[in-house]
Amino acid sequence: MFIIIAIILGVISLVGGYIALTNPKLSVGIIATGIVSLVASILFLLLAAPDVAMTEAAIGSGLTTVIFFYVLNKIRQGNA
Amino acid sequence: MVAPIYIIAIALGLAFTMGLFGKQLKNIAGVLFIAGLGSLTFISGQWLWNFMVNSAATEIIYTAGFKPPFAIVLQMGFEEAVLTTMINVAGLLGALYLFPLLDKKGNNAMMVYLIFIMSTNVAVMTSDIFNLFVFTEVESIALAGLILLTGQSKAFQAGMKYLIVSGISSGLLLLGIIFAYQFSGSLTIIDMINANLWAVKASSIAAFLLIVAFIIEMKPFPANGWGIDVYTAAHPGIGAMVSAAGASASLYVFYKVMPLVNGNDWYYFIALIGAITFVGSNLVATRQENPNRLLGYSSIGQVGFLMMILGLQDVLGERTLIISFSILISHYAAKAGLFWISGILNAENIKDWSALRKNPILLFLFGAFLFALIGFPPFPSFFGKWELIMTLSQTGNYSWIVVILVASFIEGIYLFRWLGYAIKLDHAQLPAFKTPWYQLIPIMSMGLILFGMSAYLTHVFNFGPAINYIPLLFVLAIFAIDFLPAYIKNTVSIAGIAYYTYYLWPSLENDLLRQIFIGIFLGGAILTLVAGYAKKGTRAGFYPMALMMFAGLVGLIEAKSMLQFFFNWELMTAGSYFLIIRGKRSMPHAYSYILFSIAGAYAILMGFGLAYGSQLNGNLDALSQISLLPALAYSLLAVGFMTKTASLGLHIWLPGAHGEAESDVSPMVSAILLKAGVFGLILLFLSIGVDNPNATTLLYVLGWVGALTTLIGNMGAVFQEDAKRLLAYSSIGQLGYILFAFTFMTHMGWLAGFTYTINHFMFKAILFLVIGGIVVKLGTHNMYEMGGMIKKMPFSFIAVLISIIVIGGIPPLSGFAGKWLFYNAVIEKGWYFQGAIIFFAGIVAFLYLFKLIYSVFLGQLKDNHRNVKEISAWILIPSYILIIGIMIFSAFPQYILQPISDMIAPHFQSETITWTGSLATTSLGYWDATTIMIVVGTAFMLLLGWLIWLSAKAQKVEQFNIVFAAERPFRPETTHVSYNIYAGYQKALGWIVAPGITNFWNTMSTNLLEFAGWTRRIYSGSIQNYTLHVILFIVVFYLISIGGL
Amino acid sequence: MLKKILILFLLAGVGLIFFDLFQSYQSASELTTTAKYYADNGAKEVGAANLVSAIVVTYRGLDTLGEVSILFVTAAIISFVLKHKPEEEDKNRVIKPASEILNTATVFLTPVMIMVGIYIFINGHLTPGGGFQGGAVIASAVLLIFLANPKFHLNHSIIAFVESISGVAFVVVGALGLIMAGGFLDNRILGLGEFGTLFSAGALPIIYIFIGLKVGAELSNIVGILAQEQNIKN
Amino acid sequence: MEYIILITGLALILMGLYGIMYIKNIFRIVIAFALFDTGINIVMVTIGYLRNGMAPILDKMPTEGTTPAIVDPVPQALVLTSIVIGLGVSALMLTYVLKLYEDKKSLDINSFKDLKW
Repeated sequence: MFIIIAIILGVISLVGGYIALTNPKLSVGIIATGIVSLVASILFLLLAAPDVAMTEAAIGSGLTTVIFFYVLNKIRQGNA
Repeated sequence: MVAPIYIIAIALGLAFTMGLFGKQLKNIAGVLFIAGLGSLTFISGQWLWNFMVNSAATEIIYTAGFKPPFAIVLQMGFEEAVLTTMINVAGLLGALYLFPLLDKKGNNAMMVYLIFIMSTNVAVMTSDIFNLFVFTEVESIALAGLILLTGQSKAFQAGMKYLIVSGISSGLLLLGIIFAYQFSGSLTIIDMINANLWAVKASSIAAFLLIVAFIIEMKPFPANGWGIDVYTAAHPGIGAMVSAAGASASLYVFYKVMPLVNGNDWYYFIALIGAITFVGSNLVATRQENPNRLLGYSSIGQVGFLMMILGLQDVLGERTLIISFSILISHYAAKAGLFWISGILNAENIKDWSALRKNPILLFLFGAFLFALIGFPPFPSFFGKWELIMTLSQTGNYSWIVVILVASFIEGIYLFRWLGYAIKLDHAQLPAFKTPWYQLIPIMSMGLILFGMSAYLTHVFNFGPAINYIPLLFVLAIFAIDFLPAYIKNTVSIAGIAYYTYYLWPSLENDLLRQIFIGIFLGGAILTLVAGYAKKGTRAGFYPMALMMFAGLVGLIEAKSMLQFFFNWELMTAGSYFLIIRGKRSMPHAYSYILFSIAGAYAILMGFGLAYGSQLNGNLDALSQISLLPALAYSLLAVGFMTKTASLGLHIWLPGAHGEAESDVSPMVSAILLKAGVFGLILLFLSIGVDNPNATTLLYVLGWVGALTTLIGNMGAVFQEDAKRLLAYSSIGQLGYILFAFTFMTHMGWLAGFTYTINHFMFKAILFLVIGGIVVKLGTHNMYEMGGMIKKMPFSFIAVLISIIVIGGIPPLSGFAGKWLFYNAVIEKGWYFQGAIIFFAGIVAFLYLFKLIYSVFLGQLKDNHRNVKEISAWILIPSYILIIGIMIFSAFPQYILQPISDMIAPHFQSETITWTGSLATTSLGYWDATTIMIVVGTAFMLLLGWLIWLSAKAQKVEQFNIVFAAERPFRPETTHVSYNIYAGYQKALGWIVAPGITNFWNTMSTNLLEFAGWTRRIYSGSIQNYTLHVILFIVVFYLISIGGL
Repeated sequence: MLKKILILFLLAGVGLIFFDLFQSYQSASELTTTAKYYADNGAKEVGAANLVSAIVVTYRGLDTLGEVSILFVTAAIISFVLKHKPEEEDKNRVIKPASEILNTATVFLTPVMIMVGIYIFINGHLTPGGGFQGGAVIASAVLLIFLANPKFHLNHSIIAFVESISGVAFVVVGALGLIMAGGFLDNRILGLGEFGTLFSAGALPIIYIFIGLKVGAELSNIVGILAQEQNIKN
Repeated sequence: MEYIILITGLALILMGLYGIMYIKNIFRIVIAFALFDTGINIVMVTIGYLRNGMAPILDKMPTEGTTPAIVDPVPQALVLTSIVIGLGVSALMLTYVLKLYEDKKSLDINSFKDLKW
């Protein structure tokens, strides 16, 4: 059963990665990266690594995404 | 003892504390910052001291109180102590240098700097691979921040490239770490090494990833654009840190992790990557004009060199560490110093470094740093390279030697161009710069470190006996009094040389060869220095350099070992380079001189290497029994020495270098310095011996080279309008005779060779002294702007006339002795073709001799020269002393030639000349110098008397009485009869001296630069291209090392 | 085009390396030497139930120190690069006020989040989580404040104070280990206490609190600078 | 299961590399970099995985001679460090991107070629 979950999560993360790299909108890309990170943290749970999962969720998909957005915002403001 | 862990605790504690101080308390933060770096330096220095003096055991630091591999362990051994001390000293000095800038940027900048230094320390000390990863990451992030200190846009670009590439490499490193951990079950480096990861393909990939990440850190060519940009964009003060502290640390780290792949061909690949980097970076640097970028290329090249040495450690054995240390420490001190100087000048182009002339201290240090980089004595890199090449040669690794020497030569190409710019480049307005004390002190400290380490490593390598301390100390003493007026230094120098000659003479008692050359070198030194009294002012820098050259020459005489010989050879080269570049328009000529010299020196070095490898004996007599590639070894040595004698093909530097030099430098470099090459050739030929099967072809070829050199030199002289260049070409020709004569390897030939050598010394010294004096007096080099000097300068005229008689080989003077012996030898040897060429060249010589004496002394006096006086007595005195010498040699040659004859006789099958008093008899005839002197002298006196008697009756005409003039007076100079006097000959024979060889070398250098220009296009500036290079590097390396390609 | 082919070729090359790597991978069936040691002795030696925390804080404490310095350096760099001088600030900039809901939520949530963060790192030696996770949660709380009130001026001196003090304390506790116990960052300067209770594992929780505070302060600092920096220069 | 996760991780790394090498928008390169990092973290944790292993959090002091059935805690500890470092690097890169944009008013990677040769 874990295998199936792992396959599903793996596929999600690869699709997420693909979107992150190719979607013309940067904001979508950032969110996709955040999702990949989130999926990764679930994978970490599967791998019996709750510490890592927590960290990845809080830092990888949380703070990093926010920082990305802040910078993107500034760039947009600079454009205006 | 303060535990090394406090390096981390203090640095981090202070860095964290500094955040507490706001703007109001900024000064406290500054004090803490410097104090912190000071205490780091203290801690590591104290450990270094402990290891060196008490030879303490390696200190292991267990963090958290657990044994490895379960906790992180740091190690403070001798090597770590050395490295951390180097890093911290550079960090402290660099902080002083950058202090105002850091202070302006605020506490944050200081914290980042402090953490950069701390993390570099930890990277050196740690024994745990993941800890290593963490702290190299800290280091690179801190560095990425320090790049931004300048706040320029290009700094951000460089930082971005740096972050991306180092991010990729650290990602790969993490992959490597985790897989290596899986296979070895441990995170300590030593456990991973013991797990022999490389042995099985599965785990070897992990080892590959680890090692490749560390290689990328060292910026291998061509995957290093990102690294070079850092040097270019960062403040030079930061560049100094990266190059001195950072590179040293990453090399040591690499050394620590290298055994991870200690198997198969891995080390070979590493050496190869290092070699490619060494050559490639230096090649690309030849096109670079931005000083910081140039230094960046050079740094990367040096790191490549060291990587190559580490890769060759199986070959070098226990000497690896000391060799790499001596090269590393030179790089460390020199690069830090150079970057700091660059920061002071703040120039975008190396041409603007000519401003450095305003500050002699900095200029001196600049020169010292450059020479240290290239590996000139007495700097550590000289000893390192020597050891390296000897060891490689001993083990038969010739191709590596070639790589090292080629790359070092390329390094010389751009470093000496730069030095030339700084010393000599004409600059309309030298840019102004300030040298605050806090920036000067770090640079001077690095200079001190460099010289201190030179002394120390000389001791460690036990090279002390190879060095002639007394002359060197004397040079230093003269350097110390450089501010005094020239005449005082002149007197001191002459006294010193005279005393040293007196001191040295007894040790040469039974060695006529060396006595002759010491006479030429030191006697010549004294005579040419006497002429220096004619110069006014302080002549800053002249005396130390002249004495350095003479010290080198003396050293050649005293040399017993190859090392000693080479050391002094380089010393002489360096000294003469500085003498030559003093001339007004000498920059390009000194440049080509030094390039030919370096190339020659490297040829000699390789020859010595082969000799050492054959005999495992460092003495000069090992040259006589070369068993490794003997023909090549002898050829290399011959070519090396011939760069100094300026034989055909290697001569193009000479006319400019001698022609443009100062009036008393020309005789030094022409009459004296060229003889160093002759001395070398004599030693070489003596070692080769008669009938050496390995050298037959070589000698035959050299014979032809000698003959052709004579022809080309003399022809070149004929078509010169510049008096000094004429003499310079004449030197080429004369040295051709000498080379030709010695290649006979017969008793008669050698006798002729010695005669020519002694003659050339005397007459060329006279000619250059006198003509040099006249050139200065008249303010022009062009002979067609001279004329009629016979009345203004009668003493000069007589001196020149006598010299010309000697050159022409006209009886009764000693030139005839040379000719007579020479043609005897030619006939005896049977080299008729070459002999014919030489004979023809002899006739040609008359043409230029006539031109010289006619255009300068005879003909019409020019209007603007009506008030000139005889040249300085200080120039005439040495000339007349030499004339007396010529006279004695002419009248009583047997007192010199007979001992020479006896000396060389044992080397040849038979003595083919017999002496009875002044009568010399050969199978072809006899010659009695004294009798000839009397006969010809009497005839001359009679003729002279008759002439004087006639002249009493002659009608005197004024200059402008054109009835008796062969020329039309007072017309534009080009119609002067002696202008292009040999136009007809030039039409017929000019093709012989068409600058084919100059063109050849020009084409070579243009092609090299073109190639460099083409190569450097890979540095397109695009972040992605740089990433591509890195990935390409990794993939190719993988395919070759593991993929089975 | 050529470049694209080259990139594909390179990716194929890296793919080959990864393929080889994948082939060399075998699912582990037993712990490595090091891991086994930790499993056997970690609880006894360090006294922490959470072995990851034991490793992060004690066995490999030096790594953590390095990691903290990375965040520290990053924050320092970002602040000296981006920090605007106050006079350059664009006073006229119109900022959309945040919605009422967000404002109210912030008032309630921020203290709770900070409490949660502190809870996480205090219990780092017992349960999943620790200094980093707790610090990140605290930083998220700060972030929330920014979202609710874009004009909020982060009091840098307080953050800097917390950051400095906790950093120095981390180093000092580490040095105490050198003096009082087996080595730098040794947690046994305090008694190990009873396994599984809050006051156990020696100095480990104390260190983790400092790490948490420091990481929280540093992350808040980074977020704060990035959030606060006004319109970039045009 | 761990094989699949390993493949996922390696694939993410490759995707990240592709992005770094191919994409022209520098902001997105940083995104690609984040993917690269995530991939590496996934691979690292996978290496420490043990079939049927529990999370490395003990509920009681292990008795002498028996090893608790946990997964390898070491890679997890390393990944914790790695994640935090990754955040630092990302934040730093973004700062750089911001300054580069401020300077050139462009995110195209080809506009940052001031340094070359």
